[in-house]
Amino acid sequence: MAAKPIEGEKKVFVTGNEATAWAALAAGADIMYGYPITPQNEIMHYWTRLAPKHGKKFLQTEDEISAGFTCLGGVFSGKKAFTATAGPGNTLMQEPMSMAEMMRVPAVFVICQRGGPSTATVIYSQQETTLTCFGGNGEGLRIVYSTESHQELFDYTIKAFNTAWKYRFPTFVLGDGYQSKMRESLVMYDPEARGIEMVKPEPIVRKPGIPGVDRKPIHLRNTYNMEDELYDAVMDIVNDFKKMSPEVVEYATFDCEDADVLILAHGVVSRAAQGAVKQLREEGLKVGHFRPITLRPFPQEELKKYAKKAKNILVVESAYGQFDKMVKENIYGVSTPIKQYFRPGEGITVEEVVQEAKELI
Amino acid sequence: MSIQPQMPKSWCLETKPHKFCPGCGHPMLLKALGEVIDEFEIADKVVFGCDIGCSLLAWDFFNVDTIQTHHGRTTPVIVGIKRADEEVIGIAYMGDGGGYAIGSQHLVNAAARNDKVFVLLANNTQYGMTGGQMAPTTLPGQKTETSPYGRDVEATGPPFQGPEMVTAISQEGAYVARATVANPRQLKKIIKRAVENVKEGRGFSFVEVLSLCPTNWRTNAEQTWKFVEDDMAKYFKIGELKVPGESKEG
Amino acid sequence: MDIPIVEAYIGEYASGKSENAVNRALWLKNQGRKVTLADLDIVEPFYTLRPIKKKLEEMGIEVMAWESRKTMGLGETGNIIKPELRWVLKRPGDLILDVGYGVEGAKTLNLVHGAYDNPYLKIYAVINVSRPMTSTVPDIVEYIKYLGRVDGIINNTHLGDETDIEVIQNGAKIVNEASQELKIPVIFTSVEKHHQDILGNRDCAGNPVFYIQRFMSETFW
Amino acid sequence: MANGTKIALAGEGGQGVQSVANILVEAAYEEGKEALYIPNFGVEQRGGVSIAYVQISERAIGSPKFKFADIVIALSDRAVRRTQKYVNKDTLFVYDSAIKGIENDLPKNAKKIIGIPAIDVAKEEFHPRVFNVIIMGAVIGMTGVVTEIQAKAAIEKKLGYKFEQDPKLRELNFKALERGIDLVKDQV
Repeated sequence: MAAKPIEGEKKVFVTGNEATAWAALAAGADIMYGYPITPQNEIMHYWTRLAPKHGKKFLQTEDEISAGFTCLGGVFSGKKAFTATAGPGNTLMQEPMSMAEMMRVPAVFVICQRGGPSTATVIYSQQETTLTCFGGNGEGLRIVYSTESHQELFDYTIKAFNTAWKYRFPTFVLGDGYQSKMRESLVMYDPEARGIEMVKPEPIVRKPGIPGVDRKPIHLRNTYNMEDELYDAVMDIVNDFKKMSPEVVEYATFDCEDADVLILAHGVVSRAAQGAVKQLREEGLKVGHFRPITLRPFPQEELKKYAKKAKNILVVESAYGQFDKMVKENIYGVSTPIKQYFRPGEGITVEEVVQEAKELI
Repeated sequence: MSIQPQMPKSWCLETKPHKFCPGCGHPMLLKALGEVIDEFEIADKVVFGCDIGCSLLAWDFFNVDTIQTHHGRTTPVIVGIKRADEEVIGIAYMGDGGGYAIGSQHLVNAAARNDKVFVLLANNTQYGMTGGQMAPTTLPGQKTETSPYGRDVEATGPPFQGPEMVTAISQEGAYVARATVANPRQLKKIIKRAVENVKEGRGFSFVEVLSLCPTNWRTNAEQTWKFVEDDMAKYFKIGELKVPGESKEG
Repeated sequence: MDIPIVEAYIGEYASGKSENAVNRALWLKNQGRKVTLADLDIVEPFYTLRPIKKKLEEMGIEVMAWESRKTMGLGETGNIIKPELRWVLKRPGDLILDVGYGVEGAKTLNLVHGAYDNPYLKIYAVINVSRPMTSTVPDIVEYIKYLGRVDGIINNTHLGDETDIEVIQNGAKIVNEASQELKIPVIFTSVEKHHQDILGNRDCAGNPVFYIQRFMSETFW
Repeated sequence: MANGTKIALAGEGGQGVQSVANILVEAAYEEGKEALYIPNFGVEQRGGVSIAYVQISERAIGSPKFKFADIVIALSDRAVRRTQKYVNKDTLFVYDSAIKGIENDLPKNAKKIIGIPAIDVAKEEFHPRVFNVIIMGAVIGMTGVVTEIQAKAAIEKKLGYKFEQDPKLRELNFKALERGIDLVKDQV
């Protein structure tokens, strides 16, 4: 058994799924639960190849419902547990995800968005944004990181385990089929060697001692009897979520300060927006780009600040308005006109964003 | 009520008297389980999971760490715990709806994988907690809220044979049996063997227990026992179906 | 001690069983009698007496029902009956049983120890002609036969706030015809208090009118 | 090269376009360049047109998808039709001259259209299986995205285990690569 999955740092050229599996290892994940679905499969493939060498475990379940619930079981026993899914699998997994939300189970979910609705394509989309942020019968009390590159898949998968266990919210890495399947370079590292403090997991059931003798038995539930009782339970979670938000929120800005046109995009689409900003700035046009990295919680104040200053906003996404809705909710009160460029289930290129942005100048 | 002397040590006194209906089969079953937990002295190793349905009323029943899950999802939660922590004695407690309908895929696959957990299922021929609807185990002709003219097997199939199915798909090392609350001594013996089987790490354990629901059967005491002993026994054969390397308890 | 009044109210979903049971219990109480009101509705109990238990107790009726707060998991509606209910007939005084609906009808009374041996027990079927399942004479006849033992019929025909005298009288007529066919008497027609001035003491079929106050509109939470 | 080279490689499933793309980006990465490769997988993975999108650059690469390619290489009739949308006035459009019935489907707006006899060369001079290595040579020859030496090293890395069993294979592959470079020598 190797001492550490990754010693020091190394530059590699791999697929995103590979990067995610390595990141889970580097984060000290103990067990993965999963069910095959494209484009997520290689996370399991790499994990099952790597895990036994490091004393880690894997369980292939009968469906995504089970993958989610077994994953929660792993967390209950105090292990860093995760699962990964996509599309229809994400739909099925909402049930365990909502239990995680209610019971504050710090499970980590990696989502590799594919086309939707229904079976659709196995390729790519940003159509699981609403589902991942607000799925299930609940309030979206989840932490969602929307990544744009392999480096981020690696960084934020590690971070997801820490955030989850620190704040006890289910935490999501929202990637997509492009990121899963493409190859590009990144630097893998041992997070501790970089000075990243790794949050230790702890058992949620089976704490030391004999229940009823040395300590009280742990009785966990997600069922409530009364409206007011549930209200209190939910508001406790809401308040914790609000309290945590300023510490967790992340975003990136590109030439936003003096931007007349503010391009809004998340995930891999942000790369097209960044490319467009670069090109348009070279042409002397005042275009900027704001990218929320956490979609839950959302960097509301920060976005509002730039949205107010801009003369026009351009929302770009590979879905039909899922991100747009989120933007509107979060900049409520800002009167800057919004133009949309929606390509549900289709990749977006720099050229397209440039063209759309130019129409606003 | 002075039932205290009879209560197993592993029962949580603070939550007694329990909330099950008078005449319900669940407490009888949970008493047998409690006694087995006592006798093996495993309260600190057990993680007890309960389903939605009347089984969820057991969420604070024991002096044992307990997780109340979603309908049908107790098996995967307990399997997940067991896979992450091999020392756990995982017990998934559910009704016939949770085990044979909404959670059947989990039962089938946990059995097929020979997960070393104990699935304990109370069969009372209907959905008790939602108001007495038809379940996979409802007897032919039995009236329920969703089979108001009696279960029509042509349209809805015959009573589900759970242990028989698990026997067919389970692996070497699995323990499978059907018990009844009408025979408490045998019930306890069977639960004990099922717990021992997972405790020893031999394999999957599955026990279906014929239970009582006078509330939804609308039966008095005499009719209740007659229903379980005569009517249910006609369709559900009591005894051990699979025992790792040993003779069966008939 | 005089003869106790023991009445069980059964009937179709939302026929008005609980409403009548509550009003009957209050009426008996106002006659200076000791009354216990017992919740035997085990199909949809979350929508019956539980939420108004406290209020009724303040009005002097003993209510035997779970309090929602004490019934973990009954968010799944839950039809757990209280253990004391089994022995409710042992209590002194009058007893009004709110049985609720369900395919087994009056069979639910099996759950009350000694119910069928009790010489005072009357089982009343509550009928609202405005409900689709019991809107015609043949429907009512078939439905009441299906319930098992029924000792009397209560005409509770109404349309909520839209109830007018015509609705009530039409119900009385239909229920009366069904009653004759079944050879089961109509015990009374129940009507909301504010119709009293127009309707008087008898409906068009000659049945006594029992004036009630609506409580159950408060029970939907 | 400052803004990077965008390549769309398209062929029938089994023609090996994805492995060409894979070796190419591997070589670029080893050379210290930024490389990004995204296959179009999915239903077309089996029995359909297979497209590989490759970007190689000195600088960090943006969106994995691009609208227009600097070079399109189409290796079947369907691939020729399918890849037209990636062509603009700056695109070199390369196709195999053995493909029949596509004369009217070749793009009209490309910077240059180049037919190369890779299929025939593979069959006649080498072995049909090294067809894709010839293509790889052609790509390198036209773009210079990686050096010949680096390309060979990448091939060695990928197929080295086979070469060990049969050293003649190494020579076959390397010759095929050189021949591919040669095929486009005077075309650009």
